Amino acid sequence: MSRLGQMRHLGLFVAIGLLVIVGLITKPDNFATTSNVVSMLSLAATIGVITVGATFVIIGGGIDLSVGAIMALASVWATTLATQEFGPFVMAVCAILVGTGAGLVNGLLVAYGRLVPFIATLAMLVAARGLAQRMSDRKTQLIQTGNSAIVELSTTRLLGIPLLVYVFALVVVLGWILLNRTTFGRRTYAVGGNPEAARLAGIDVRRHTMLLYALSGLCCGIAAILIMARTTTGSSTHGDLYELDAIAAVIIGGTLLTGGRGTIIGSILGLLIFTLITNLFILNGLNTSDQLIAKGLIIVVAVLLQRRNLKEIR
Amino acid sequence: MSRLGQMRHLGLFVAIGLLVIVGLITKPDNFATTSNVVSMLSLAATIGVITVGATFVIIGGGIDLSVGAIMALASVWATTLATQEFGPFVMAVCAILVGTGAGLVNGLLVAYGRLVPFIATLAMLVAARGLAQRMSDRKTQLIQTGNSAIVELSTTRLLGIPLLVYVFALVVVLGWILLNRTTFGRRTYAVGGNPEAARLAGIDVRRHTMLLYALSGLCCGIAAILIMARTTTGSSTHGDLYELDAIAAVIIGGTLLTGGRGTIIGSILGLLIFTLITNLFILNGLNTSDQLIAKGLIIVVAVLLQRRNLKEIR
Amino acid sequence: TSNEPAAAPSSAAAPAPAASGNDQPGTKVVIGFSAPAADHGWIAAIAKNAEATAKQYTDVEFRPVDPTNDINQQISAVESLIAAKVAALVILPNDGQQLNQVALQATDAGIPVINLDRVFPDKLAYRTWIGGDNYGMGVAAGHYIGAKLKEKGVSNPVILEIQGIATLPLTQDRSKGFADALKTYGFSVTAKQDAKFTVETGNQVAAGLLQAHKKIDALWNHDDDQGVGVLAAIKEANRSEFVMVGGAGSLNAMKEIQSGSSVLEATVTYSPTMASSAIKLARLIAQGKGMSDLVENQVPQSITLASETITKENVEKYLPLGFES
Amino acid sequence: MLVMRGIVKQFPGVRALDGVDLDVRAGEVHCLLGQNGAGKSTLIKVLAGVHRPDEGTIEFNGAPVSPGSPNDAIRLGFATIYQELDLVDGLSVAENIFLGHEHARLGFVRRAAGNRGAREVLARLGHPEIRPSAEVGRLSPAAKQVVSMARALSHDARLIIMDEPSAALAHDEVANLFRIIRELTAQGVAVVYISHRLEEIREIGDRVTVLKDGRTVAVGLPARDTPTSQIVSLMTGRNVEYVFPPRASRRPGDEVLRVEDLTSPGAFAGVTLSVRAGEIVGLAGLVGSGRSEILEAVYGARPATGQVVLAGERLRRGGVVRAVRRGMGLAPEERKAQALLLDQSVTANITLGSLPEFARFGWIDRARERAEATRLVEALDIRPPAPERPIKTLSGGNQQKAVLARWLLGGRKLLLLDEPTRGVDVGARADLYAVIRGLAEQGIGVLLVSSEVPEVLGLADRVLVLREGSVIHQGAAEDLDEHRVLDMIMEGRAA
Ligand SMILES: Nc1ncnc2c1ncn2[C@@H]1O[C@H](COP(=O)(O)OP(=O)(O)OP(=O)(O)O)[C@@H](O)[C@H]1O
Ligand SMILES: Nc1ncnc2c1ncn2[C@@H]1O[C@H](COP(=O)(O)OP(=O)(O)OP(=O)(O)O)[C@@H](O)[C@H]1O
Ligand SMILES: [Mg+2]
Ligand SMILES: [Mg+2]
Repeated sequence: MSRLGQMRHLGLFVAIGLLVIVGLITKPDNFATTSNVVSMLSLAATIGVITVGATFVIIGGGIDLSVGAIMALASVWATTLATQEFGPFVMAVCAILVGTGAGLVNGLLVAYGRLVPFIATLAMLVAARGLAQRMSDRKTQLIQTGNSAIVELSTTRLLGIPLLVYVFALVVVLGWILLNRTTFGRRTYAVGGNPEAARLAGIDVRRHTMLLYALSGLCCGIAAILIMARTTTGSSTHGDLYELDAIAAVIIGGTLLTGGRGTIIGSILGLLIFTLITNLFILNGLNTSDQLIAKGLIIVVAVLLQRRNLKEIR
Repeated sequence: MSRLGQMRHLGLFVAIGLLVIVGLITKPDNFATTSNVVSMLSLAATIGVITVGATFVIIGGGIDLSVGAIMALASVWATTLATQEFGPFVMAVCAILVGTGAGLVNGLLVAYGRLVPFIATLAMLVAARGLAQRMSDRKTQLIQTGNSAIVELSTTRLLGIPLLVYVFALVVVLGWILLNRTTFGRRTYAVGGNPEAARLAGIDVRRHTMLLYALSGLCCGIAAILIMARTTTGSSTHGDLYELDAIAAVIIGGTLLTGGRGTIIGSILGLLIFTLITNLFILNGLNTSDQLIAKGLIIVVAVLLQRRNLKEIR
Repeated sequence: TSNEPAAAPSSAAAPAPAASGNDQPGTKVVIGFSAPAADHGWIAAIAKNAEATAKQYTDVEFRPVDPTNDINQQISAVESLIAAKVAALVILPNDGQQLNQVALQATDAGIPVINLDRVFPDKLAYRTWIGGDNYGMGVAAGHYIGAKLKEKGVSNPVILEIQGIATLPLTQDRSKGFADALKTYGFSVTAKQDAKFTVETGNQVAAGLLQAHKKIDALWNHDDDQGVGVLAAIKEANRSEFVMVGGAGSLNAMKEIQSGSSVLEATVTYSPTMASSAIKLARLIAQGKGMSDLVENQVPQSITLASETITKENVEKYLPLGFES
Repeated sequence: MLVMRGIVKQFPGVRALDGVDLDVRAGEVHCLLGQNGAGKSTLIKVLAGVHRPDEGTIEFNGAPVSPGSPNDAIRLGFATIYQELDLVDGLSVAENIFLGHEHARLGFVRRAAGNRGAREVLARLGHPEIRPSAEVGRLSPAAKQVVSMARALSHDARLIIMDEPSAALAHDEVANLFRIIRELTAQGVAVVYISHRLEEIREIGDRVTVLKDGRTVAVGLPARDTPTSQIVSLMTGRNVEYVFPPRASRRPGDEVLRVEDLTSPGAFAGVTLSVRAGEIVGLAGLVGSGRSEILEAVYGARPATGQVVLAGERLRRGGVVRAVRRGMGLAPEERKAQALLLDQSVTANITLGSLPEFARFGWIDRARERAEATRLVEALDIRPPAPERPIKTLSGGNQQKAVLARWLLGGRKLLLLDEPTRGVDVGARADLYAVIRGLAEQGIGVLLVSSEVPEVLGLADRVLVLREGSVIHQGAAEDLDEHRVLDMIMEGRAA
């Protein structure tokens, strides 16, 4: 599989390569600079962490529409005055707990309440945004100076790279290990590929499904910390439409929405394509309308490139 | 199947019944008035027409994220000054052609380009919005007085009911007939339920898939006319996030995202639940945050009610 | 922001009622209110100000409806208020043109419509318009930046613009005013990008622009809400070589200006207090009264607020009017 | 009538067909024999327009044809019953039968005509009890097979291709099928018949073509007179017959499974049975007699009342997870729907039931996993012997072996085998029997369901006969013969 795996991502690498070439040609001075690359990675970090969780859920045969909303809720909860009093560490823990908790609720609804994932997580999306608005009174909550340790994730650099990029990398690596080297990962493929077979093979499909959503929630919690670091705020507007971006990245990366197949690497490459596109547009000063048109075309081309590669494997 | 069909919708009727009771109790004077009911139906009409198309696509095993964007593009194209010169009839035809054309592109990408529907229609969403913005120069385009025949769809009433509600009803009836009484409908279930089996049975699965997206685009075109009538404008902002609402209505209505099963009636009932919820919120003047929280809970309850009913059937 | 421990008293945003005869209780009136979804500090402040002002009057029954960003739903919401036969309607439409027809419907039904901010194209559709001056905002920002750069003697300056939602007419007005004012100094906008009025989008767009332009002379950000994100991106990139001007006048932006250590040197106002005024106007119109400070017996047909420029020098005066973003 | 010459079909990494010839005459039943993976299904899929051949020619009634899609093949008059069920679960029986060629006017379906047509075909197949309006997804596998046949009959075909149609059928159903085939051939229709059951070939077949490793090794052998040993050695290259391994040398040990009064309304009632360590217990009965359901209930995969005691410990209603943890394993009857992860490798499929064995704190020891899987692939002769291949590229019989292999791991106490040799070729069958017997020798208890009575009698130590959901006989296998069992099954007479 690993050989096939590399083959499978060839198309994505080609797409990324093409975008990089476009960048080098159009903006030779700005594109390949360290600061631009770092800026892209920092931008990708938040949604990247979420994408890792989304990959698990989708391979497991589900879908999570609530990722952006959960991230918003976690960011708001972690930045209320009450939470901020306890300092940055508690704030981070709070974000993670809120994220995981909301994910767990998704998991319970899907696995034990047997709601269709689309609906259960749509309900969570709506409700979590509402709760976030209520909690924040629709205001943007600034992180106070005493708690700037959180903001330092974004401002402090190690070898020229902001800490939050390391967090992102760590989540990717851990996610990869979990998916490829553990029984949990193996079961995720089984549960998504053929739940009935998984059940008859003695896997507790419901429990596993629940855990997948909790894992996705956990990732949203971590992402909340990153977005807090980047924007110095918690807000109910954070993460708007992240669900679409995350799912799109996962699917462009070759994971099937029907479950049972997919890779973390693919998802991250898919995400980088999006990040590159946005970066190129801003560097070249395209206006939004043209950006949108071009983005649509590039998505199609990227996937066509990749599909050609997948064909023989299917 | 028709017997099961009725059973299957019991939960939806119960949910609607409960919401109606809540309406009658909280706002006895305003809720059950003709004008309120008509207002609800007018509200539901636009997205209702789209939901009919979405039901076909989803039963056929696909998904269409571009519905709102296609509607916006069709509305913009039909209200450019150039188009408006030709009068209301040509404007309506234009909206329908643009919608169908965009749907056809989706269909070609999915069926013959073999792109995952999620990605193909996401690309269309992005590109169509971009094109609509470009075309309209991001401005709202008013329907000129000479072409007010279109607006009259919304303002003229027959038996106290605006014409656009009749259009909605007609689309639902035609959709129902197409799905339940024709070979096209029959094959839609087959293509969604087991594409391999459909192919082996001699059905041209690709062509059929393409037609499904074209049909969805056609519905978007019709919806564009309705939204033009209601708002007296064409705009690139029309139909924002309609895709989520339409898909949610279809799924609450009992259609599986995996395809092969589902009903038009269910989708329309699902949509009415959303419309009722919104209406109740308006009448009772809830604030947005509470609305969102309540909406999330109601969705879960509605689906749980329905699931209980589905259980035995699955 | 809400996190300032010593937050300004909530009444700050809704100025105390003028001590005039008009505030004496009159006939009881129901005022309907419809606005876009309050997912944004400025709009939230609008909703809050409207409600707070209405509560000050014992003769006003305030009836807000489902705020939504979907035109179709806002139309239904307004229809429901017409059906409920309210005495006056205060409408901040998602889009003036798209809601024009339903406003006309209300007017036809004999309900005076007070058009707040985003304007209906058809004057028959409303009784009174009150709103900010989007073009003027751009002009104010343009003048501040133009003068500043002239003073520094910069030629060919790099001037950037971060817009709000690009499809809103108000955005286009602001940009036009900005460009026009800059032109008087012989300057023009180097690049502009639109954000979505949220902290996050402001942050993303700013991060990108900072990469695209290694040296910047001035930056106008249309909206102080998204400005929080813009400022975060600027701090992260460690840049300070330019002047930044904000828009709307949030409390947060004012504090930033007050500190004097920020790139944010000024902001041009677009005050959500207009919602308070709109409610007051609605009450007066519904009760058939005029504005007591004016000579006329009736409320005027249109009121445009001036866009003021807040700098370190005058910020003290504006602080009580700043809204929490 | 049909002449295929030098057909070559290459899949990535596998040359499934390597120059195959086939001649079929009008009005004959032409049998296609070959080991699992020999290329039979691939050949008929070429004929049915599912796969395009890389090389080779097809002539039909003297004219060259090249069916490029299933639709083309149908238009040529070829109807196919595929090995893997090809029905749409959400549609009704009638809708499935006429899918693609509905009774319709101007695109409007004439439902009544469709139902009438379906009723006729089903009656012809001897299954008037299947309602045309029933939803196919809720039918038993056997009934689905009947619908699949009805679909083929509904076309006015001149050539009917049947890929293991009898695999899901029991004795009497097969007789029914043969009656239909005779009717068809009498009308001049040609039938290509694939089966791994040699006795069926003898009964119905006219001529035989044997495939081995994608090549034709024998053409046009007389089906009735060719000695079995010759056919088998052509297929497998060795001399095996239906050989059941000798029964247990040692006495069965302690009871591993005791089932008391197990009842699942609508499926079976009051089932009491026991299995001892080292013992193979067979369940015989008609299709639809509830055997699969009993296995599922014992396994905890289906709600039922009554008691299940495994190795002295009463299983509470905890479902499959607990049953597996306590040492049970089930090889279900529908491998594709119930057992396989089609996209995953053979290895992943084999180790799915015993992952904890290969893991430490959840971390999988991949080297050990691969070693074990490779060992089993070799032991069961799974072909191609490449544990890393996606399992969906294996032929049906080889997939079935992988399903069995899953439960050879992890120290099971009790195995529940539902139709373990469905679709497995003669040679491999003997291997599987030996494996199953070997398991029993190691002290594992086996509960076996099979629709082939000889298999139950030959492999099991003890046999339970079921009829309409209740046990009507139990006793040692040696005391029974096929006739007596069939009598009991058909007429409900206890011996
Ligand atoms: N889609 C595919 N991709 C790759 N290899 C395939 C594919 N389909 C079949 N094969 C391979 O082709 C060979 C022939 O398979 P086929 O299904 O024709 O065998 P068969 O004779 O029908 O066997 P069985 O008796 O088990 O059904 C096998 O080696 C199989 O692994
Ligand atoms: N999904 C279902 N819903 C309702 N009844 C069912 C369902 N599946 C099976 N049955 C019924 O349960 C009984 C036993 O079914 P089944 O055909 O599986 O028996 P079996 O003895 O295991 O046969 P097989 O040889 O196919 O394994 C039959 O009466 C059948 O109609
Ligand atoms: Mg085969
Ligand atoms: Mg069975």
